[in-house]
Amino acid sequence: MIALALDFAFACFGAAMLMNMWVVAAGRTVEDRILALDTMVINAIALLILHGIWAGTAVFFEAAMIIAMLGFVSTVAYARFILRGNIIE
Amino acid sequence: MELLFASAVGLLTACGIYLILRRRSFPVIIGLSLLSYAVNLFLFASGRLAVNRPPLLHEGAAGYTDPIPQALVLTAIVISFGMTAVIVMIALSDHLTSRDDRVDAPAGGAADDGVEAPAAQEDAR
Amino acid sequence: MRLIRALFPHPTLSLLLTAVWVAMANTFTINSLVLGAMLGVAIPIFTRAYWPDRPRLRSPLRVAEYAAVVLWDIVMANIAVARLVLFRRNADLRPAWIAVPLDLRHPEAITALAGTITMTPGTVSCDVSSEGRALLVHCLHAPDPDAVRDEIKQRYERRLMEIFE
Amino acid sequence: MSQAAEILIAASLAVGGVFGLVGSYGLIKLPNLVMRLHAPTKATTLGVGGVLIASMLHSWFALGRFSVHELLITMFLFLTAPVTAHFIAKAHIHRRLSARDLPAPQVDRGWATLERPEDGSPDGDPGEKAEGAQPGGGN
Amino acid sequence: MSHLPVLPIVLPAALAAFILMTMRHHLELQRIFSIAGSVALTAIAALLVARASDGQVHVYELGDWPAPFGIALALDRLSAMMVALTALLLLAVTLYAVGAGWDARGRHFHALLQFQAMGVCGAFLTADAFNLFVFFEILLIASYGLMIHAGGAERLRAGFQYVAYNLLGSTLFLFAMGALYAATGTLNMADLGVRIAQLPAEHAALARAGAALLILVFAVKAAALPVHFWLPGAYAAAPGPSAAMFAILTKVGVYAILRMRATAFPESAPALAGLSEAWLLPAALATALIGAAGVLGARGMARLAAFGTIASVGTLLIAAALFTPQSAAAALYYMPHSTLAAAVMFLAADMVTERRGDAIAPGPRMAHHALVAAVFFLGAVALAGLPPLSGFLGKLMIMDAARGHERVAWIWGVILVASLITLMGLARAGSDVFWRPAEGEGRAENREQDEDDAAAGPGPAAPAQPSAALTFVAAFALLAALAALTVLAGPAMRYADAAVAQLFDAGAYADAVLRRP
Amino acid sequence: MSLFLIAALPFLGAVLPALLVRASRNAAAGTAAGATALALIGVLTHAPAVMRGEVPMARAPWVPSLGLNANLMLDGLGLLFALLILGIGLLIILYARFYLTRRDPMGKFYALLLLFQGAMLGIVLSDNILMLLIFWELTSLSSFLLIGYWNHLPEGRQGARMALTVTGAGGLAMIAGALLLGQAAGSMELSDIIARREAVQASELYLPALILILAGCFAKSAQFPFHFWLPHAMAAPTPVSAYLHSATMVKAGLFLMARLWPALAGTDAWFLLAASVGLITMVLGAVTALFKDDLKGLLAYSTVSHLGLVTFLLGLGTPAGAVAAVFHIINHATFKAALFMTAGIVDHETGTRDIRRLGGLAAFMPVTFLIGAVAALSMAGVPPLNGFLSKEMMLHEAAHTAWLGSELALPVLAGLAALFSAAYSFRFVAHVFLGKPRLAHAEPPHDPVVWFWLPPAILASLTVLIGLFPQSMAGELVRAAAGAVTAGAAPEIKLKLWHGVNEALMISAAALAGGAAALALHGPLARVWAVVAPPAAKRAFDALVGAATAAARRLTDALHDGDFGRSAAIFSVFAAGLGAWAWTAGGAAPLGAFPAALGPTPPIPLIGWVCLVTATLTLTALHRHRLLALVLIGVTGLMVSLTFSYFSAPDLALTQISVEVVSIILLLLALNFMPRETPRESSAARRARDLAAAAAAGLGVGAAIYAILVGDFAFAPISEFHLANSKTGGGGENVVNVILVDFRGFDTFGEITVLGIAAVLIYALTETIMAGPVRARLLNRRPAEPQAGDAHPMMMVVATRVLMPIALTVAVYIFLRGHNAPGGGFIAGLIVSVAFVMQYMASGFSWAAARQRYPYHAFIGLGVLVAAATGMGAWFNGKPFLTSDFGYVKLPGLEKFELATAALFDLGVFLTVLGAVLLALESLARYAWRPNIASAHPMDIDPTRDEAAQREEGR
Ligand code: NA
Ligand code: NA
Repeated sequence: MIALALDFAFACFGAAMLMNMWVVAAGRTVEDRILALDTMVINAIALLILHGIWAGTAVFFEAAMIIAMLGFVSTVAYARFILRGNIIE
Repeated sequence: MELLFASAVGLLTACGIYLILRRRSFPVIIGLSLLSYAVNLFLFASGRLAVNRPPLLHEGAAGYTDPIPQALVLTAIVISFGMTAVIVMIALSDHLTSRDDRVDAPAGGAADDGVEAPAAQEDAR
Repeated sequence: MRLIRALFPHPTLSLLLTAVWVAMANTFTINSLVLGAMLGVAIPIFTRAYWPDRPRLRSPLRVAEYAAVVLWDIVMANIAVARLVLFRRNADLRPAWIAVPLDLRHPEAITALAGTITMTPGTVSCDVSSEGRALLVHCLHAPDPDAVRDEIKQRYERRLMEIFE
Repeated sequence: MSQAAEILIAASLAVGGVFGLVGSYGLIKLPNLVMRLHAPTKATTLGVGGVLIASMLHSWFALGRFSVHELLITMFLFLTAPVTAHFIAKAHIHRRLSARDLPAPQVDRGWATLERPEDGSPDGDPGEKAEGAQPGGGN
Repeated sequence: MSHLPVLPIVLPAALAAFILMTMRHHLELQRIFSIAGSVALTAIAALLVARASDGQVHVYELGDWPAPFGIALALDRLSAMMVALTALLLLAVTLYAVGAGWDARGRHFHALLQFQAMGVCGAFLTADAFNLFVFFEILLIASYGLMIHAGGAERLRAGFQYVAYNLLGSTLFLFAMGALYAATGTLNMADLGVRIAQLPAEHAALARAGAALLILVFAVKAAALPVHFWLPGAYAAAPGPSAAMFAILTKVGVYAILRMRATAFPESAPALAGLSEAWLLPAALATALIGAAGVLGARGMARLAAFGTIASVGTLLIAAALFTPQSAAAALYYMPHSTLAAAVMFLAADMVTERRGDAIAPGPRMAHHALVAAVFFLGAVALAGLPPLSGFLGKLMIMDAARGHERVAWIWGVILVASLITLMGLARAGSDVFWRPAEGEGRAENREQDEDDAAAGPGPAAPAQPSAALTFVAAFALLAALAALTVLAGPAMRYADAAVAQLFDAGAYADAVLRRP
Repeated sequence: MSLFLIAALPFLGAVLPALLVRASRNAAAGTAAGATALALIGVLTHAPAVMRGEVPMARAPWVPSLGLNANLMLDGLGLLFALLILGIGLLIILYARFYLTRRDPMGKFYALLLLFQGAMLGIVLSDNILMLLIFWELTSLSSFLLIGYWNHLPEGRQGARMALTVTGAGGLAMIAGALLLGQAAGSMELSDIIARREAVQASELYLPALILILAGCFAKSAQFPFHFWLPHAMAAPTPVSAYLHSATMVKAGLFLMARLWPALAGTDAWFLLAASVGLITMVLGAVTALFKDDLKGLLAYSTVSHLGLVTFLLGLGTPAGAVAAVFHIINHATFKAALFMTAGIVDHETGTRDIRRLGGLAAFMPVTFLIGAVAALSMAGVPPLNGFLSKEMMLHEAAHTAWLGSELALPVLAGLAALFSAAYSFRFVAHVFLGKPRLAHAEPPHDPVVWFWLPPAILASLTVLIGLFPQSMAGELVRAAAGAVTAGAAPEIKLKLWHGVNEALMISAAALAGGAAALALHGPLARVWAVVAPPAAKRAFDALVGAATAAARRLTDALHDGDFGRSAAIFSVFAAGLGAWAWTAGGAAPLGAFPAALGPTPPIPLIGWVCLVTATLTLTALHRHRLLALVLIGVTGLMVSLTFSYFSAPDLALTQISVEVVSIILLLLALNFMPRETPRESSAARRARDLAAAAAAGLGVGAAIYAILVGDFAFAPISEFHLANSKTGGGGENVVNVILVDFRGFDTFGEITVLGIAAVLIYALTETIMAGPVRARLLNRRPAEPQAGDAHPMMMVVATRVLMPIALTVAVYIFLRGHNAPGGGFIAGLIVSVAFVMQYMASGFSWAAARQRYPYHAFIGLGVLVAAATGMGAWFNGKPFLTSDFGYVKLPGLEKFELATAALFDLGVFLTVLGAVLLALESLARYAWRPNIASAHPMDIDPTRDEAAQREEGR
């Protein structure tokens, strides 16, 4: 049952990833693409954790945590760039 | 899977090279970044790929993937990060100094003042 | 007293960091607790300059209550919004901008409110006003925007006022 | 592992998957950026949340390993997601909206993003502290 | 336990770090420490040469891990000689930079110079192929800093190209490294050699491609055709002393070719037979010719020196391509010559540029700068490979070594024709720069014009010259080294022969590095 | 006196005048003369022995492996030349002291002259052909400087370059020839080569060696078709011409022909080449000389002609010819040097060398006239002067030799040359000294001081003495020299004035008469000559050099035109091609069966692949939109990091993510100052080219990695050792980290150095840029696009206040755990850096940096030093650099801790990374810095602050 649910979750987040990719590649505005990238990062975290469950290991935790902690910095940087040009004025 | 990996690395290389051949510093830098992804993956794969075999020693492990390429890639990533920072700064400084971000040097590259001449021309004076 | 303040510029933060450390170590051992506590003391001292004014948390109990409310709302709102996204045609959605005037004054408090608004699906806090006395919130589907504003003020801001001010 | 634990884990996974998918689907489906901005919140909250809970439960019940560090990821997401949404919204407002598109804040003269500073910071008093704080001076 | 082999790496690194940490704002202190460090490095190098002269390969296992698992340094005659050359050049360049005031035109010149020395010495000493990559990167990134030192539009543009091109080179290095590791599962050069020699046929293709590409990377560093394009612009735009220091960088490439071909890619291995020479020799010949043509066609002094460097590297590469014991010995003799001669030429170019601008065109006459003229003339003699300086002997040796090669006519022809073209170019430049008066020289408005140019242009005018004497000391020290190389050609050649015998004895190298009984 | 000392004396003498640049003219001349005289005495001490047939030697090995040795010998030929070089040198030194004016730097002149003298002496004393080559080239170099002595004159510069080019080219041919000859003879020693005639001439290398050596000799001795440089070398000061271009340098080619005569002469090839070229040169030079109006031009062509004569004699390959050649070398040296000096005196006194403007000088300058007349008549071959004797010998040989199958050709042509020789010699006397004076002088010219005319007078008297008493004056010397040239085959000769009436005498008489007639008809003949004269070789040479220079410039400029794209494309294609060639050249390149190692592809990697490929392709297609490119590269980076994760490389994934963030920050910071769009500026053809190059590289890399993945290691990889020893030897479970900080810690040491250098470089660059004009431009810069309000939003500031301490905690964790779990100093450093970046983004750089207590430089320096010191710590244990140690510590109340020196090393890594990233960012931030962006507050909008302000106001 867990295996099935795992496959289901993989499928969901995988499909989500593809949808994100679609928006990143063909989004109408840069803000859309940034948003999609940010979502993609979140989906990636989910995939990493799922992979950890599947493999029965915690070695992916650090990667997921770092993505969660640092991923937003680049998103903010993109947005700040649009807002101000200079991102660390 | 091998084909997927190989085609991705090949594509990264090709796109990297294509961007490097553009005439402005910014795409060149982006191209170099793509190229460094490609080479990192290449070097990484030189130890062959394995799923769920991280080289973290623990009891009952089914096996470990080759840790050497990982260490090499880590070194390579760090170095290429330093290099990227440097080339970004040089490109920026160049842009600020010469007010354009072209990659190509002005024709000749050398001081073009005073085309002088071989003996024959001098003689003509 | 001054010594204590110098050692614990942000006591709550110190606790948080200790907890983070223990969670990260993922084992509740003496070692991790001691080390976590050491960091909980050291790091706030090290970063004190970047967090100059100390917000006071009035009541830890209220914090827990607030967290529970928010978590519940998140679950509920998630379901509601998922239904909106999945089953309602875009044309039937009634998005709205609302301005939420603030009684909160502390940046930490305002941020907590804005964060709460965003994390509960259906509303996103998009901007603050020029003097920081109002939040600009976007609602995905708000046939009655004023009700949303009032609920925000009632449900979240009021609780935060109690925690922070 | 008990049947209940298995069901719990599977359910968490399923819930996580569904909300993750809905979040990204919304990103495609919804008609404009501010509306799309609502979608990913689901992925960050219940989507990832479900997976993290599943992971914790799986550690406890399937692997017999105490694990709470997944909570940290949730904490980070809760800390950062509002900020990113805020910034993306601000970028959108800056790029594509004007004061007419938005309700007036009433208590203040306008929205911060739309305040067009003459030059740089709206924060008045230039110069005076500036010299002392020039970066690189001390290095 | 003697730690001598690691000192040429650790000393400059620690010194540079120390300079960064404690004397960022004290140029005088930096100068003192930098010069002292260079002197110390020279002394260490002398000890290394003495140590290496016993004919043993001295292995230093870093971290006390045996090769090939850990990284080992290997000191033999060849590496000792190259370190000594580096130290000598570093000392002269440091003195020149101080004398000419170049170190005051930007920040951190001395730290970068020391880092450069660290990278170069490391490249010469390491016995590990990936560690070689790391040292390549160190020497490269230091050279980026030295190249763009003092800024200016032309320099920065050239700098960008230099960095970008070398990043391509570094990338190729990693590709090649990956292929080699994938084929052999090792990184140590000696171990690579041992394994490649036993490589089963089905793995040969990968090893061949890796080996060929790695040699290509070294050819890039050496500036061989058609991957030399990075050099002229970069070296010409670099500050004089930086360019002079860079004279050793191309030699790192040649060194690596020699070392790798002898140690890691033995021609005796069936997989690699005839692999390198097939393309390296034509490339070397073309390099010599294009370098010579560049000298003849150069419009500026710095570019002249840059193409002169290419020409001499081409000649050197011919010897490296032939790769017989005799040709390798000739290469080892020609190597210091080529380095020092190119360095002198860059210093001469800088001296001229500081006084009358870079252009090889009528300008203020240099007739009264007899010392500058002497530096240029002697440098030109060296670079063109004319007697009495060592270049002539080196070329003779290389030609002598090419006897019996099936393409001897090509080799001799190219060496001689390239010499002639170089000679013509240098004579033209020398007579135009030092002899030929400007049109209407002496007219007042002309002089004003010059002053305006000087004020507007980058570089020359700005700082006062602290000590012209020091610049001449540096230049003449290099020339004296060239003279010594000539007079002591006999002992030098004996050393080179011994070094080559050691280099070609891959078995002994592997025995020492891999601790084989 | 040792031959070494003799050879060294001129060089020592060259140093002294060079050092005496500022000393008096007499001092310079005196030292030069002293050195020369000393050397001359040295040579003379050996003369008796040499005359006896002994060959004094001095030998010293130099580069034995090359066959190059500093071996000197003094045989008859060497003695003859040494005497000429030093004897005439002495006269020239005296002459030049009065010839040069006060404006000419005397010290430099004598230094160069002695340098040349030394080189020349070296040639004639060498017993080693490579040694000879060295001196040979040295004469070219020193003569370049001497000809260009008056370098303010264009003629001087051009003449010098032409001479250098021609003789230099000849010298290079000589190098090849000498090497071949040495190979054929099996020795580089001249004495050996001479002794191995049969071996040399039998060798297949003989002909190429002969051609190359003769080419060198002809170029040096101004033989047709290389003769044209000599007249242009007349731009040199006259003492130089008199020395180099009559007595010494131009004779070097003849010397070498004579030197190698025993080994090379006597074959048809030798005869055909040398005799023919000599003959042609002799005639051509003589004819041309007659029509030169420049006094030195006339002498130059006459020299060409006489050199041709000697070449012709040597080319005959007969002992008698060799004797005549040797004798004529002596005679020519005496009369020609005298003539040059005379011409110099005339020039010096009248201010012109144009024969058309001269005339009747005999009346004003009787001594000069006498000297000139005697020397010129000797040159004309008028008895009883010495020129007559050797010319007779030449004519005699010509009359008895067939050439190109004709018995008559040689006597006729030789006679013709003699005729013109007589004609121009007569002209030298008649048109300069006789006839009416043509120059209107304010002050009539007069004979110079005695020291000035003494040198030519001595030489002129020698022509008389040798002519009258040939055997006693020169007989022994000629015998000895000829004996050396012919290797003892010279006939027993007796030089005498009168040989009776023979063909030679008849031809000679006819030539003299014809010469007188030709002079009488000079005017009409000159008009004819103007029409039929062969084109000036100089023009062809100039055109050639000019074309070569232009071509070289065009080629190199076109190739090195700063087009980065092209050079990079060439690199890519060449690398791909080389790799493919190397791959296939070995024949077998099996790819193996289709793989199953990794099994069938699960969907998740496929999705990752789709994302990676889509992002990369989209990025490439849309790269002009730069911000978008950065967003897309973020996706690519994320996918790469997920790839690392998937394939069991958690450390790589962590590193990749952290580096990605910092890189994007860096690029965004830079993009702020750059155009937001890349213009469309590549032609379709260029894009196609670039696509092709890209495809080549991509295919190559893809194929290689595919081959790698489907194959396996041929040998067990070294990493088995690392896996086995990581825990026991390195004390860590994370093998990658143990490799980084222990097994291969030296790589890491280098890697952090790179990072440190990068930051230092960036800092230095920024300092430089900000010290220049860019600073003002930046300060006046307006934002590229309108800026939004609220530069430091409250939410970000507050989030950072919480996140930064947590991030530091995480960094500590990652750092400490790195040895056993994914992480380590590098990633920790990056996390802390990003934490600071967060802070900078939140509250602005100025605000944050003002709270930063430690200079980043110190971090970098400290990091490298800590790493180095950790490495050196092992020295005190008697272990190599970077040897690690670890142990477990138990503190009361706590579980055991592991302490490893590797952690200290990792701390160095951490510090360097942190310092480097922050220094780089700080430097970038300096570009953006303007006085008004510094903020006093962490956030722009803060209601509490406003309320506090209002309270303040209200009070
Ligand atoms: Na929300
Ligand atoms: Na330069």
